[in-house]
Amino acid sequence: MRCGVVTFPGSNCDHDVYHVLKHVLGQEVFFLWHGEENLKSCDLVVLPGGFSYGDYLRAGAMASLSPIMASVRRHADAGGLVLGICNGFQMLLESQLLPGAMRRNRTLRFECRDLHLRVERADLPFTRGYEAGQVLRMPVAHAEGNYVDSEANLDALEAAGRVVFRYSDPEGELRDEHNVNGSARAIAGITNEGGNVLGMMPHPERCAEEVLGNSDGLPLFATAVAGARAALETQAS
Amino acid sequence: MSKKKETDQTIRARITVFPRPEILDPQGKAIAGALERLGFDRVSEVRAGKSFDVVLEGTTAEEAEAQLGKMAETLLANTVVEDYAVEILGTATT
Amino acid sequence: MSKKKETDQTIRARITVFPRPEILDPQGKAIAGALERLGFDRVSEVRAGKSFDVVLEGTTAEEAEAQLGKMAETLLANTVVEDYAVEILGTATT
Amino acid sequence: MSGEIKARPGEPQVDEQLAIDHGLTGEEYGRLRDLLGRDPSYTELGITSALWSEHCSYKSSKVYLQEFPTEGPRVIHGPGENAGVVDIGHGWVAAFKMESHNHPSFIEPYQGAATGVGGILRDVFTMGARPVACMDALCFGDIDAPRMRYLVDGVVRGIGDYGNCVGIPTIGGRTGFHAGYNGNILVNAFALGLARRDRIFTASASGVGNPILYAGSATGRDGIHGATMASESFDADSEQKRPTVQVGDPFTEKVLLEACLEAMRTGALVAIQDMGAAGLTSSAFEMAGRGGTGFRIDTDLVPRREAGLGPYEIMLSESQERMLLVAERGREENLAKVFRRWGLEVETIGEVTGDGVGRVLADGEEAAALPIDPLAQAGPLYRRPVAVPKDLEARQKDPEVPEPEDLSGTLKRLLGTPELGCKSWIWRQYDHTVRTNTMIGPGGDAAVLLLKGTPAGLAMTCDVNPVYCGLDPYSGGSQVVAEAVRNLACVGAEPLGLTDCLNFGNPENPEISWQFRECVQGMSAACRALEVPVVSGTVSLYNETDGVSIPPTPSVAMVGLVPDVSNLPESCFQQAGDRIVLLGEDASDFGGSAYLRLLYGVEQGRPPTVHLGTEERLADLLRFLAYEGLSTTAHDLSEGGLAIALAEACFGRASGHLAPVGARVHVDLAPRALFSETQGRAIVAASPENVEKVLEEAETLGVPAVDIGEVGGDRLVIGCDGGSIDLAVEEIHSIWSTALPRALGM
Ligand SMILES: Nc1ncnc2c1ncn2[C@@H]1O[C@H](COP(=O)(O)OP(=O)(O)O)[C@@H](O)[C@H]1O
Ligand SMILES: [Mg+2]
Repeated sequence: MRCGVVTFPGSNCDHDVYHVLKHVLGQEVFFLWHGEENLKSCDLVVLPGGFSYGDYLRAGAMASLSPIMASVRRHADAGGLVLGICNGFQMLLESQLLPGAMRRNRTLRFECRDLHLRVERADLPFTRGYEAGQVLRMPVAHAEGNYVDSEANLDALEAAGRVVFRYSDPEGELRDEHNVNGSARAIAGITNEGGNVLGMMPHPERCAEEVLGNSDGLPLFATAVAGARAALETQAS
Repeated sequence: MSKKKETDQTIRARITVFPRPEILDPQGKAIAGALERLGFDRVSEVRAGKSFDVVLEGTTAEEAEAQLGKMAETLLANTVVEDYAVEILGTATT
Repeated sequence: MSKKKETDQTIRARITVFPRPEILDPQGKAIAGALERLGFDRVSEVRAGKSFDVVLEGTTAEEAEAQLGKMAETLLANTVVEDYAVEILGTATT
Repeated sequence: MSGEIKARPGEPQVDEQLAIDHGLTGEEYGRLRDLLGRDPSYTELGITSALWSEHCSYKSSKVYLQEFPTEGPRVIHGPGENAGVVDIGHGWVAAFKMESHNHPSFIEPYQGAATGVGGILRDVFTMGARPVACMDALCFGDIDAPRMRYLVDGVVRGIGDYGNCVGIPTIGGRTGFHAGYNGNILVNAFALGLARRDRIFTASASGVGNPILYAGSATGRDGIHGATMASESFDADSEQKRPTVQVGDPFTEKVLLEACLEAMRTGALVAIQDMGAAGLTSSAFEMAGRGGTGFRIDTDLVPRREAGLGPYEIMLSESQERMLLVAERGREENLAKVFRRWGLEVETIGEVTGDGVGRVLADGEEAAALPIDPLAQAGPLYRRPVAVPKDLEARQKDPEVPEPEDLSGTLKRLLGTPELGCKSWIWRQYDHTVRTNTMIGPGGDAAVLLLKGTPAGLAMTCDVNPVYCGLDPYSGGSQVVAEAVRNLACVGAEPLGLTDCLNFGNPENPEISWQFRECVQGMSAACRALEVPVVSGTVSLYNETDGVSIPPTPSVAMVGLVPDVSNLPESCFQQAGDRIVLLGEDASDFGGSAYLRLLYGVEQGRPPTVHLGTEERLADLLRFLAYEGLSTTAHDLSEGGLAIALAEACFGRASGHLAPVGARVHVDLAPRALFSETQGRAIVAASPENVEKVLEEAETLGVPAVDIGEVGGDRLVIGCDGGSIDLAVEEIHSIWSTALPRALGM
């Protein structure tokens, strides 16, 4: 199926995602250019990690105003799959495709390490390959992953079951010291009402090959690919 | 777009952006702690924000105010968690 | 150190920190570019700085000014590349 | 060549005094005048002082650097290009180099370190190689010295923020603390890039009439005279002399990197070089020098950040993120398009000429006209007087080596020092997993990058022991090369080449020149014996504050090839039940040891002798065990000796998923010998089935080997003659992993 990876000035995980989709999963993958509106009729659009425009203002802020984001929004509204990883998640927040915002990590430092994630929703196009409550190990690498929103909005988010991943200990318990960046309610990833837009800080593309010692991230892409095909078929019929 | 001059005024303005009071401010908290450790024992709170000094050319104070507000709304502030204020620092006619 | 109250005044102040004029300001440069792309065609320059709102308690405006200057020198500003300004926003007696 | 050049309004009178203020000697100024047959212009003086500075001309070090072996079957470009290039097989080459940014980092640690990373990345992608890895060698003073915590924090943030933003993983490095750096820290940055063998670019300006393009950030006053400054000592008024601090713009670097690599694919690019030290001056003169051509550059066409910059400032500015390109005549637009698409400024500022003269124009008039090759030829070259340090004999006297009263306590104290503690506080601030090639990140003996699409991997390590080098620069120089080879061998890597950054004090002091000569000779001997060519490097002299020089610090970054990554040994124990084998024999070496320095404050004696034959046999064995998949763990013995190595091996892998595990061993050694630093040793672990084979192989290769115990449990137990260590792994692991942040108070 057709997958698109958007390259913004300063994206630096675009090639990593491309590699997983193309060489590990054998999909048709295209790079999409921030300055154009053309999604090359991709079924899955990935906003990759990196430092778009250096993240010189707020992470993802300038990129969220790129021409391509209008198309991404239309794609999302039409039920198309959108995956925002790290900087891509920050863009989804800045463009308000997802609620809330990111502040600097409570350590006020860039944090690059493996963290554990508890899967809260295993029924989404991106997470069907996991079990609810399953614990994954995934690398994080960011300085602004401290998710915030008003208590009311957070409650609404929880009530709607839109929290997809939480930072946990290896057993799946929510313990503060495992919530390195200090995210509200240990939130590591959330989705939209439709469940077709996923934003997450950890990097599934960095743990999608056994040769790197960890493939916990692979099912996410594998099912997204399958899911997108399904969506495509329902649209066709 | 071209810089067609309507007026010959140059306007200097400052946009200040702060996290909303109800939003936690890890940076401000850390700074308050550091100041306390340095012996600044009168400090009871610190909030960390951003300032942007903007120079506009060929415009009027009124037009500028409007423009600066839009800049803050669309780019400089994330109104989900931040408040902003616009202040004209000076007007010069060249 | 303990917060022994000398006065019952609460002072709100703002410390603003900007890169020195001759120092490259990549942030300001990037923001100016973004504003231009958004059609704000009157913008000729942007400098990006930081603001810190500090609340001091049990002190006087004079003492506060001095303290705030020290805070900027020792922690909030990197005087090798940045200038700072201190401004008292308000004084309240509780 | 043109005659007298008119002085421009406002320019100072050019005379010998002004030349001396520029860091030239009176004699050097005389050479320049003889060469030109006239007085130089202000701009010419500025340019020449930069080109003839120690930093650009290597005038004090060249005579010794010639001793390095620089050739090898895999070497494609040795020293002289922007980075060394070696063939790594499968149609790929690796380009790598290390650079120093010591002085700027001491003045402004964040920007100094950040721009150091930026510079080394440009050196690599200038060659057409996409950077895929960084390392950093850092030498700080006593943590309690003035400004030191601030310097550590700033340097680490600077390196992290820059490399992270550009998206290059920082997968290794080396960090030391020593009072000798209190007034002059060292920041050495390494970068490695990959390119297809047939896609390497060099920086030789050819083709008379070809246009010269300028791409990247606009020029400001940043770092004017950085090169001359890097060639002077620090003193009270360097603060005053300080040029505008260079500020790094990693975002611009990232788009510049992408634009340059894309531009190279257009086929319209003839040559390209970044504007590093001495900015436009060195890039223009070096490119024309290599091409045997000349150039004409009109400074009025150079993009500027501020008004009032004359040709002098424009030629000497060290503003960052700028590249100089030579395009194929008529095709410059193809190149310009690429840079504009990436949102970068690009201008044609001149052209390649055939007269061998570097001409700089301003306001339509010549501001400089210097004969490029003759100027390089006339450049000074010194064989500085050398002298054995007066206090050397005293410092080399055999030290008292007390037996530890409390063995377990001794190990705990050592593990709790910032010197021997875990460095994860640093490398967790560096993105070391981006680009998804990192098989072994920071924390082991050598980092390993997967070469996607091949079975092979690239290993790299960063080493230096300034204490050894201070006590005996020759054997210290050999030791650093030997340790790097050992670190590579632990992961089964064959060395491909090394790059170095030779950080020393003031070469005009004969004792420093002696250190330099000895160090280089020791390194060369080891490089020859262990067959490691030196493919690039930097010399940083005048690392001196108020007359006090730093310890001799020849930082080395070595790169090796792992033919097959399918069974990489780890530097930590993996499998309970594995047998632990000690390779090599102790000779009770305590000269310059961590044991004496960190516990007793004694820095005395002869550092461990390096037996190159022993090192070679050990490396061969370690590689063989790795290839054959016989060893699950391989970790060499370095600072702190056997006890520290065993403890480290119990701590799992912080940058991965391997959990801590205990071990129980016994050695027939005196208690203090657990901390001896005899070289040529390592520990390996192997499954019970394989341990016999391991011992046999060691026997055949002539490496002493003893089965000293087994992996397992949750305690580290080390028995020796007349004492034992018995500690909970959890306890010492937490002491070790919190040592650095605790010392920093962070
Ligand atoms: N400044 C740094 N940046 C990145 N990694 C570092 C740094 N300092 C130390 N490390 C890592 O910490 C580990 C221990 O360093 P070191 O004790 O020098 O290893 P060795 O003794 O094997 O040379 C190594 O894996 C090294 O890469
Ligand atoms: Mg080692």
